[in-house]
Amino acid sequence: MKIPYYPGCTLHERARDFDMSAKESAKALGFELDEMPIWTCCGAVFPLVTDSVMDILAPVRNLSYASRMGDKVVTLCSFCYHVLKRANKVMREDPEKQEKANLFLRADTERRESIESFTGEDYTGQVDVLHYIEFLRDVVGYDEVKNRVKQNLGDLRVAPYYGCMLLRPAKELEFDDPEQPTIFEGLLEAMGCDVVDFPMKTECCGGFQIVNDEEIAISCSRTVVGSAVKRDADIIVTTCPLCQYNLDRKQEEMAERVQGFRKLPVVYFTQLLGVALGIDEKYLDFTDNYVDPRPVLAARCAVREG
Amino acid sequence: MFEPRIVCFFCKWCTYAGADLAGTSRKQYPPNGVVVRVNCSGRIDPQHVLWAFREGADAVLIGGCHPGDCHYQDGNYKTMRRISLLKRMLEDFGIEPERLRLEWISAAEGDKLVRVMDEFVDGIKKLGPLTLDERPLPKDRDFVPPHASGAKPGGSKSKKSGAKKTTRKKSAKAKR
Amino acid sequence: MRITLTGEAIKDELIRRVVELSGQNLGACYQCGRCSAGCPVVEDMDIVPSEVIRLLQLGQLEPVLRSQTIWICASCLQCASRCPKGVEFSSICDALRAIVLRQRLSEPKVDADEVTPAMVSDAPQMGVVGALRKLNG
Amino acid sequence: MESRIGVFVCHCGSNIAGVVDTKRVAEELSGYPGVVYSTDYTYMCSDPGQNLVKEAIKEHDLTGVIVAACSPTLHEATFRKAATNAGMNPYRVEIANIREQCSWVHQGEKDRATEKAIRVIRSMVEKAKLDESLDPISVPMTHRALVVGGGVAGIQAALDIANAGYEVILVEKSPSIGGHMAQLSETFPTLDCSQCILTPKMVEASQHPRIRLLTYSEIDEVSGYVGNFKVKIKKRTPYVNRDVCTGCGLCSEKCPSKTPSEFEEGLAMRKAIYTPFPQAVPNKPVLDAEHCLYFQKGKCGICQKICPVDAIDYEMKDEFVEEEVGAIVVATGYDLYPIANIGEYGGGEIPDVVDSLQFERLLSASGPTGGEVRRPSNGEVPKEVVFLTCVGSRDPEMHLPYCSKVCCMYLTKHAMLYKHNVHDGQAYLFYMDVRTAGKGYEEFYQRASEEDDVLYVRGKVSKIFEEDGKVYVWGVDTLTGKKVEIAADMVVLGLGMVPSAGARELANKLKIHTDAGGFLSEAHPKLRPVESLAPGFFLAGAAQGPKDIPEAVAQASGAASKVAALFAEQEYHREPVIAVIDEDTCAGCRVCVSVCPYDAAEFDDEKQIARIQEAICEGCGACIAACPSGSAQQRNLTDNQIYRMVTAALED
Repeated sequence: MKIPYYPGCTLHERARDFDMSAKESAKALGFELDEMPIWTCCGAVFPLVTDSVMDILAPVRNLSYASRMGDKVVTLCSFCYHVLKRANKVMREDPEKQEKANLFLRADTERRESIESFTGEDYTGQVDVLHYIEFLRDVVGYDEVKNRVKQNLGDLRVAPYYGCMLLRPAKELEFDDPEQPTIFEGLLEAMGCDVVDFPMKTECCGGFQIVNDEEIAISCSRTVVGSAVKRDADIIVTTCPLCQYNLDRKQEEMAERVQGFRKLPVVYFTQLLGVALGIDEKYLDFTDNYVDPRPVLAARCAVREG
Repeated sequence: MFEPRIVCFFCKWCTYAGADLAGTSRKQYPPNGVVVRVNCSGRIDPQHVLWAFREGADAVLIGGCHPGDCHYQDGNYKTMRRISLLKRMLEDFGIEPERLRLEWISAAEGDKLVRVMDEFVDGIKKLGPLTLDERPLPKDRDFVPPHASGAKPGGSKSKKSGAKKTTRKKSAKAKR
Repeated sequence: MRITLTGEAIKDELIRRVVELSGQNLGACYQCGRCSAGCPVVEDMDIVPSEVIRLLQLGQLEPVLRSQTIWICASCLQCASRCPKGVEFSSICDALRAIVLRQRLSEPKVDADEVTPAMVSDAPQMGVVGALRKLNG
Repeated sequence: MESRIGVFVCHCGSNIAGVVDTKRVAEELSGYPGVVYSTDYTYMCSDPGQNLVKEAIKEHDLTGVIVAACSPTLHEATFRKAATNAGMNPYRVEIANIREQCSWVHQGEKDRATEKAIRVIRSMVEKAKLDESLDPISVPMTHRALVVGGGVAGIQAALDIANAGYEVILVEKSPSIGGHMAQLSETFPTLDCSQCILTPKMVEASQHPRIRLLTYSEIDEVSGYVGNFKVKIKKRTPYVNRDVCTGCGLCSEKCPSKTPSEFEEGLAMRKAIYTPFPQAVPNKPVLDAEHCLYFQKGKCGICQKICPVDAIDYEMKDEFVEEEVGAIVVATGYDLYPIANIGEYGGGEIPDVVDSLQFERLLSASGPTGGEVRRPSNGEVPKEVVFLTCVGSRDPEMHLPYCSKVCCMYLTKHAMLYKHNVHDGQAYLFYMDVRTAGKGYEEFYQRASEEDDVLYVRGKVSKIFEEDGKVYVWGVDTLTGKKVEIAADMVVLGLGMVPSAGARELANKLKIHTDAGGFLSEAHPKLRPVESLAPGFFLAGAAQGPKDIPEAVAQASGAASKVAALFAEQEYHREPVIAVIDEDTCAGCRVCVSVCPYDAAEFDDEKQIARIQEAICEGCGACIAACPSGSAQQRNLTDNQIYRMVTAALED
């Protein structure tokens, strides 16, 4: 089974480990992430002002490309998911913006009709945007994931971190309950982990403020990591490259600011999924993690180091 | 500008009370409709609707209780079935079925009544006036149902002539 | 401390513009403060979210446009998610930033010139793009 | 008979006249065929206004009257009575609604509103021309009332009706009457003990010679109409022969199976065979088969073996009883809004976050902690307790749009009682507005902050979570504009009120309306607050909307007095506006028999035609719309009248 896949810029740059581990895990689960032949940045943030047609053009173009490949597109990055899904909803429900955006698509088509990816059709929300984890739950099935698990993770205490962009606004994204989500827990349970519930799992990591005012993001992220530490987690899993960066990379600064700060590895859920599915570690690539998860993985689930 | 004339058949338990609530709450909607209050939407005979169109209505709105909420158990289900059949008949007559609308509006839904009225009036304005005269209706035959014959309003006795009626209606359209 | 309330200020055109751009009904806010209570970055704000809305209700746009708050919001949407009246402070914040940036009322918080290759290769691309779009316009 | 119609256009002060040109309306109508008199007046419903109608009836020998005024639900009865006094048959009076459905809704369009008013009145004139003189139908009435729900409202209604001299059947779903009030510790603003004031009423109800108590019972079916309802009541089997049971309690004592107690809101356990609380009425146990070892595993049987009077009967089955009643009082009460819906406050999964009824049990001297406030998690005395108002209430976006009315007061009481209990404790109360509209309520609130040091914090809490053995509360103080964090020992949620489970289904069975929140709708929000729009149904207590004890009791007494007034007549007079069948034209096709929801249309085998039974027909008109020959007609709303009304409404 091939499923159209939109990676987004970060997964081709900073978060290649996320991209690779997701692709390998997919293979081990019997499907293939079929990367769109052409795609652009989704714009990273969804515009909250009402007059924003220009700002949704990027996601709409990508959705239009995706519609050439099928009726679904899977993505991994929380920001991409958020932006694509909300832009899709605008295209389905706001006739005025739909018309305006399609003016641009039509112009694209005229200019670049030779490029296969342009459908030449108006985009009106034909594609369903799915998160990889939704795909696992609804198409592959958690039972199937469970059947394919090769590595016992039973002793690993895993804290699932949702962050903001997957959950909110719940009415638009319809991803999960914004206050007590369970989709992540379901997957981790299927993988055989000891799931740790922690109160900050839906709080913000500081997001893009890391670029503007680092201290804000560090403070936010410290709250999240600290909460998982208090619940005795061994590891945090996330689905967002920006969360991963803020929570993991900034632990150096957190440790500088707080005495006795206990570091905690933060990995992508696909990396841990890869471990559970017995995928060779070179495809999971833990080398880019600031807090190395390998010792705790080795200790808890006998993963080879290095 | 064309202002459609609308006859509203409202059941007294739900929609009529909802219309009263819209009033008590001072919600505003256009004054195009005149309400005929009936006990139950199930009282409404398709002939009442046809009569309204014949008598110059541009549209007919029927309001009843939500399914399951009928004061008389299931009158509104009967209405629902009758009206869907009637809509198909209207089409055969050359009357746009959109001119007949059935809505469930409860006594608590003053807001909904206003919304429906606004939408309906807008929609009918777009459709334009119903000009039955130009349609192939039997002009030599009196359309008056059995119970209305010999009992025309205003105290005037039966008008047997369709042609006379047409004249009246034409002048009516011209005035609008 | 004193402010003079006038109908004119309350009906201020630019405040109407905030309403229009954000799509939010300022009158819907009954000042429960839940947006402020749940905001993850509220500690760094000079005016908390509910107060921003209050000032706009009172026709006091100036202090809002000058505040740090609008640049500190991380658009995490927690405020909007929990508001009992469905008022999205995050959208009001976007609208306020849009007004400042479009009208060049102050310098952008994140300067594109300051974005270095090192930054781009270290931080995730989405963070840099996101910050530029939200805080530079 | 030639029609001589009088038209009376009401100004209703400026309510109508401010929009509709009433003068012009009266003038236009005076020229309308059949109208012999037309006038306008400031307030038609006033005495001089009514006299105007009466005099005109006599002077102009009117055959029909149209009062163009407010909705017929308000003053139709007034003018019909006035006409009767002037010697006119009341069913010749019609109301043209030009206020609710004209002047109030078309305020910006005076000319068109005036036009519409004329059409509306013309249409009613046409109706009146064909109106016949009718007499109300008298039907026998059962002078017995059914009260559904045995909380304080139901008890009060039952007592008042019984004391007025009529029989009452009081049906309660749970094993004991008493409702939520029996669970409360002390009551605001007087702080008298809830059970102490309720128990005497419970006993009185159970011992009243005219009250029959059916606990552990539910309404299964209701048919009939006011004065003549037939009610089928399901008596759930208690597996205990209550006639022989002495209430000694030995069975409960020895029962080995435990389950969380509903009465203690899950803070304590009860046995599978149990009386919910010591003062329960009736004070006899019921056996809950779902948690009984005998029923679940087929073994045990201890209660049966141990019962000294052999009252336990495992073979006992649910029973159905049919009763005839003339009026029904619905007092089904409230439940708390489900805590599970509020994920940001832990969704019910944090042990030290309790709801308001749980806290009542913790404060109650007869509760699981003997009246000592303790943390459910570890039994320690909480030193920092946070009380939250508006949990679920006033939240149109996610939960309940309305104010639950009593939470400000009961949380103030909670905080106060907590302070009386734990002197060195700190109570915080988060509020948006403190609503104290009741006698002695504001004083009570002031006392809480002045004398009992309750700290009121203005703001709504965003998140509650557990960490380090504490319950963290993230709130805000909007008065200083600061986020506040409290590491509390316990949090009490002032959850909103919703109609009790099953109330909506019951309302559907009874065919009485509910509002958007599922509360029972009153016939008029101001003038008929204790009646349902459906005749014969009366409302009492929180089933109609959030209310506190005094209000519930007052409404119950109001409902009871309405029942007593109904029962004061020997017969019930029904509206004669029902269906009739023209024997001469009826072809005997029986369509009317098949569509009648009440079996009022019956077939006369001898004459081979259909007939309507006057005492049963409700006047819905289903048979009339279905009758293929037009033989079925509605009195004073014949097809003929409808056609003429339509034409008059459309004509130029």
